[in-house]
Amino acid sequence: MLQTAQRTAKSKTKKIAPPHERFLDAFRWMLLARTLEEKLVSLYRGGLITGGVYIGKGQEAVSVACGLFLQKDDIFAPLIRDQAGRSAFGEPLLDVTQTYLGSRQGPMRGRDGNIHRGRPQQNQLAMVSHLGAMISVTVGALMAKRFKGEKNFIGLACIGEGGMQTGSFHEGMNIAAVEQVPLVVVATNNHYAYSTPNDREFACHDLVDRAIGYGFEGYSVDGTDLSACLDVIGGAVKRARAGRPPQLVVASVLRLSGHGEHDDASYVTDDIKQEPFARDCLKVAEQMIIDLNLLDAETLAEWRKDAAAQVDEAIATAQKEAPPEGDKEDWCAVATRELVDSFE
Amino acid sequence: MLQTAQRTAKSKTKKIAPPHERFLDAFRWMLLARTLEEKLVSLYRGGLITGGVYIGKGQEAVSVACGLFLQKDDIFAPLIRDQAGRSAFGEPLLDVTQTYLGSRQGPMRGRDGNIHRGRPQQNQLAMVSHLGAMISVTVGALMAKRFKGEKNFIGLACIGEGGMQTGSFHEGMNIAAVEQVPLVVVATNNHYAYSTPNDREFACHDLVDRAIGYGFEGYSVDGTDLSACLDVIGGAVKRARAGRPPQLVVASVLRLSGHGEHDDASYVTDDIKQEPFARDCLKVAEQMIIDLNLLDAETLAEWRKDAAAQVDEAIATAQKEAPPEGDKEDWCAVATRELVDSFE
Amino acid sequence: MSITYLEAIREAQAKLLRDDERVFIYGQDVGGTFGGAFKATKGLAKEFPGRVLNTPISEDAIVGTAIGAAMQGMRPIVEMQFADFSSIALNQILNNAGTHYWRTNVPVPITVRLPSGGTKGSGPFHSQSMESIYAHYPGLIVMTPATVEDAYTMLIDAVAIDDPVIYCEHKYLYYHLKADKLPTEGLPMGRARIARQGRDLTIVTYSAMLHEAIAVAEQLASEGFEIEVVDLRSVKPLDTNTVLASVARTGRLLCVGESFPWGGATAEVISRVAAEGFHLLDAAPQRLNAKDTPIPYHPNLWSTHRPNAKEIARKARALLRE
Amino acid sequence: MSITYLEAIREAQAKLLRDDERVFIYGQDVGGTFGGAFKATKGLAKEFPGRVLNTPISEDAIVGTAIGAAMQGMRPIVEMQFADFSSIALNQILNNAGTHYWRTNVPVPITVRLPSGGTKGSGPFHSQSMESIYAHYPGLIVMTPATVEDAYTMLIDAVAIDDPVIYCEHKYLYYHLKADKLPTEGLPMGRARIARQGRDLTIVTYSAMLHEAIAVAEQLASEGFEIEVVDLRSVKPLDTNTVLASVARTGRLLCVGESFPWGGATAEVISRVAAEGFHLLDAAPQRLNAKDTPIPYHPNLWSTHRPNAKEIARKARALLRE
Ligand SMILES: Cc1ncc(C[n+]2csc(CCOP(=O)(O)OP(=O)(O)O)c2C)c(N)n1
Ligand SMILES: Cc1ncc(C[n+]2csc(CCOP(=O)(O)OP(=O)(O)O)c2C)c(N)n1
Ligand SMILES: [Mg+2]
Ligand SMILES: [Mg+2]
Repeated sequence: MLQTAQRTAKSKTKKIAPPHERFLDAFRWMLLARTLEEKLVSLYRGGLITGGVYIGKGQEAVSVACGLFLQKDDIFAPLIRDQAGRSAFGEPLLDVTQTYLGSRQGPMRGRDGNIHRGRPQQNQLAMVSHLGAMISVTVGALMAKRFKGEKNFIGLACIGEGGMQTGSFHEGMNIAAVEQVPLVVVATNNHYAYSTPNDREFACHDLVDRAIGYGFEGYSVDGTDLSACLDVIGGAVKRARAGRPPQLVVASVLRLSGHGEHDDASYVTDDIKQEPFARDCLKVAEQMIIDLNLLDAETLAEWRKDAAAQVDEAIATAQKEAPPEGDKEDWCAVATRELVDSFE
Repeated sequence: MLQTAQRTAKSKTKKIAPPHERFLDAFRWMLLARTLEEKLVSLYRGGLITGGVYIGKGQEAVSVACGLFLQKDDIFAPLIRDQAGRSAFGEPLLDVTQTYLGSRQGPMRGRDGNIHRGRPQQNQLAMVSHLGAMISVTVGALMAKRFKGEKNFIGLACIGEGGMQTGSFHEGMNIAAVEQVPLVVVATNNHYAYSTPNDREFACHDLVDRAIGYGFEGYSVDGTDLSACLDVIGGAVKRARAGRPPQLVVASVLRLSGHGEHDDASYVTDDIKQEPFARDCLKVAEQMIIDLNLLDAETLAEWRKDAAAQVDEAIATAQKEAPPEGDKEDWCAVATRELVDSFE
Repeated sequence: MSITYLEAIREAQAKLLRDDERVFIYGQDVGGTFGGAFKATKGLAKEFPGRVLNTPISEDAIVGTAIGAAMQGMRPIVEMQFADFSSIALNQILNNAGTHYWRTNVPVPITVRLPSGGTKGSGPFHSQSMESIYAHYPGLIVMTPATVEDAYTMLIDAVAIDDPVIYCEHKYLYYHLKADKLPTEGLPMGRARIARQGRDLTIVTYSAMLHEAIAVAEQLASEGFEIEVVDLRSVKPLDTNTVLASVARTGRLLCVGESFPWGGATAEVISRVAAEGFHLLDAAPQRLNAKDTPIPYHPNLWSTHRPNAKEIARKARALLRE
Repeated sequence: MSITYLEAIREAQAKLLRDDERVFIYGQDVGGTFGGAFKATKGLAKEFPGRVLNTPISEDAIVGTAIGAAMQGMRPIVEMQFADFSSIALNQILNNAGTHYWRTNVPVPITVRLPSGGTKGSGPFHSQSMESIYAHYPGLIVMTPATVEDAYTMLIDAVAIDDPVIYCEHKYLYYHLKADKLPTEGLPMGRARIARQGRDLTIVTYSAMLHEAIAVAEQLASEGFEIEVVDLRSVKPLDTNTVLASVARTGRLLCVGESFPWGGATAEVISRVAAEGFHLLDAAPQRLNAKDTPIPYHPNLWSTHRPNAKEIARKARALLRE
């Protein structure tokens, strides 16, 4: 049986852990994600996106750290607030805009939308909506790599504190530990599951205390502190890669948007908005950059402009692409063509 | 949020915690359960029971403690190894024999069999096979009592270490804590789920460490030590009744039978049979009674005879009763007769 | 004054909470100031303190809890956030709620509300119609109201009866459908309704497809055909007699449903009519369902995936020509 | 030498493990010295170390893990201990495995073995036939082998194809059914088989009910009737052409299945024949399923609950008289 460790990483760093390049790199992905999502929101408001828009505002520091340490052959299972991590892992912006705008050329070809996208061939899993379900899928992908004799890979799966209450999450965590796969699970407690506050979600003192019960190593982190996120999540990735037991990181933030853009989040209390975890991680990181003089104002403005330009281009491209059409669609849900059950 | 406590109750007591009457009372139920189950096994071997026979050999001390402290208005959700607890809670022996022998007069009327019996009207829930599913059902029953303004009730649900790995168990535990119902969950780690040993079931160091992650108070107990079981489970019941958070007790034993009587358990290793938790709790308790001179040999013999007589009578009665018959059966799965969907 | 399908569901729940202290509502986001992903419980938590409760994301435990409470005399209403998520609760629904009365003689009066069916842009996991899965298993009543009035009275019926009820409410109808006022009484439970009279063809349908069928019937009326439309109201029990009586009048049957094509409600209707009303049929009975793929996100695909008025009309015309 | 249905399943898995290193077996108690609740994997863990793995009691995660492994190029075979417990894995099967190819173009070649169907004394939770639930949803292949030969070749087929396969093996056939030897080749996938030729009535069935149907056919042969029996082999895809061709010969259809009566495979067959072969029918097509209650424990009840030879014969005679 395994030894388990459980420590709380120190957060609220006043300094940035080196290397500074890593911090800046991460910041730039966060900026890109924020810029993209703000643009998606305005498209949605303008009626140009059908269905929902779900953004990761306030969670970019956690998310970018999830994507940043992964290598091409690692498995990434992002969820709905992981634009920063997806981008850092290598998802092209065009995948996002094509999917949101329903282009036939996107990875989902109009068959699925918004955050339900992925490129499993490139190790970026396409989430199903049912929360918790992707943990065991990630475990299976890692087992396959082990079966095939690959080395040095890990998997990272994201979850919200709400999703941690699903049975599927529990079974996935436990089976990961039984199989001793190199898995990092990053749980973001953004204090709400849709409209439901923590006190109707769980009743333990600290969600990181679940780690020991699975035989995971558990760590907490202030999700508004980019440097801490890079440290703690980066450390978990490193330990998983080094063959330690599966790792759980629990990050604390506040969701700085509605659940989706249809939701005005009027149920979020004023009190909670005053909590330290309610800070905007992007602003905090930017302030740190300014305070430590890591970038000059022009470069920052340049990065912003560049992000906007990339986003605009991805949107413009996707908008030019043709939508799918019902009568031209290949209505076949199985890969084995001769086994299609044709009837009405 | 809740405070959680986690202690390991001292086991291997050389003395019996008072009152002795309680110990003897419990022992007598254990004896009855063992006698009954041995008889069921021989009926099964003789081809007189259809389907399976599942016994609680080696788990009677834990089980009896589950039933013994409950009052009539408490909710009891036993599982497959809980004959002792069921009897102590008030299940008539005839319910058991009628169900195993398929009498039309039993509580299940031949519709369900063996350990899938219960009397929900009398607060003894009838388990479904799907492990973990009865935890949340117990929570709901307790919520109903609270809604109705009842006082002083608790619920006790049993689970095996195998069932603890189900998603249903997780959701049930968590919702119990969120609802703060007076629930005691007694988990018996008998070191196997069917043929699967612990190391393919979970990878945490100690299952009681799951308590803190749910906001339960957690305790461990040596399940071969009746006195310890009465103490620890009795204590948990008392705390739940006093309004403390939900309670988890994890007992350690070895299953001293096959999974069911069709199973020769040849996969159980010789090594594990040498472990302290492999002791037969009934023998240990009897030795304690002899050592402490709590009963004389005649009384013990008398008790045995009485148990055998009760069992024989319950079997004889059930055997005389008519079985159900297909063409006389009321094939109607809904209570609202006018809504039966009749067709073929 | 006018009231929507969604408001009718809210009003029914308000009435139930008001009239029956055994009722409580349990589900994700139903409580607080929020009142549910679709606002079907808006305001109820405030009006009925402690009886409209938010839950963790734990569909299995939500239904399990409701089952336990129902055994102890309560009348819980469970809201699934989307029907699609009831897949997580399926075991509790089928194997626990569905078997309990048969096994123990103790009924389990829970009502599980499933916001069902497709809407634009909802995709594979927020669009499903699961009535056929629940109806396949014994022990459950499966309601599929298609009108504002039925949404109201059938929900009240659902809570009144002793059996577990799967109440499939269609999301597409939530805002689209309006009535002038709420009825005081509905049709008897388990009874289908002739939604429109005709003599040339019977279209049997339920839920949102009723309105497509009626639109087609009106369109075809201008072509000289009188189409009778039967609204099943509940797919289990399924009112075979009303269907057979209609087919006896028209001699032709088209059955339309929004769920997947293999098995399910339309197959069940056709099988019953074929077995018991074969001699009534003047032409081969036909059905129309969604396509046999997941439900697509893109509106262009979705509108082709689900049966639509154009397709129904095409099928109907072909049948009328036979 | 003779080989049982169960041994055929074991042999197919041994062959798969031997021939294809992408194959592994995952499920409760399949490994160790034990080899599964029914011994379908007996000895395989020893013969193929590290490739036949016991799992926790976590059906959702078992299937989720298999899905992830399949996406990465493996060919996992999952054993459910009983079909009934697949209710816990249903979400992963329907919503994850079933939608993945359509959504992403990446296939999920998992095979889920479901020990299915009733046996004496097994009761409501160890007797279910769930093929109709899986077949209702898109994206899955649902196999229901009824013979030793099919049990063998279809399991090999199941692992070979790129789609998720629900392989329903019938527990009643495990020991009862024997063949002389294993075939080297089977019928093409998705093709039904004329199990017995006849000209007076077609009985369409699958899995264990095939043998009841054949017994009835033989019995009725002595009364002068020639009954054709069609073994569907897979209920999805469902080989409508073979069924229609048989009905064209006989003019009469009886469809027999062991699962619950509402919806499901028998309704699907009848609906297809009614829609596409209406003019071929000389009498109303009929079906026979289990009763609409949970599956009872007591043998006296169970033998009435499931369709049996006596009932099939009664239905068949009535149809022949029409
Ligand atoms: C099993 C399941 N039930 C319900 C939902 C509907 N749903 C979508 S997101 C959400 C809230 C998720 O909360 P959390 O996991 O904390 O993630 P967050 O949205 O806060 O990032 C809910 C209830 C779902 N996706 N899956
Ligand atoms: C969800 C589910 N999956 C599989 C089974 C089949 N099954 C019945 S008992 C059992 C082993 C149970 O082990 P444990 O919970 O440790 O209880 P024990 O038998 O050891 O008392 C299994 C796998 C089941 N009952 N429920
Ligand atoms: Mg959250
Ligand atoms: Mg065990």
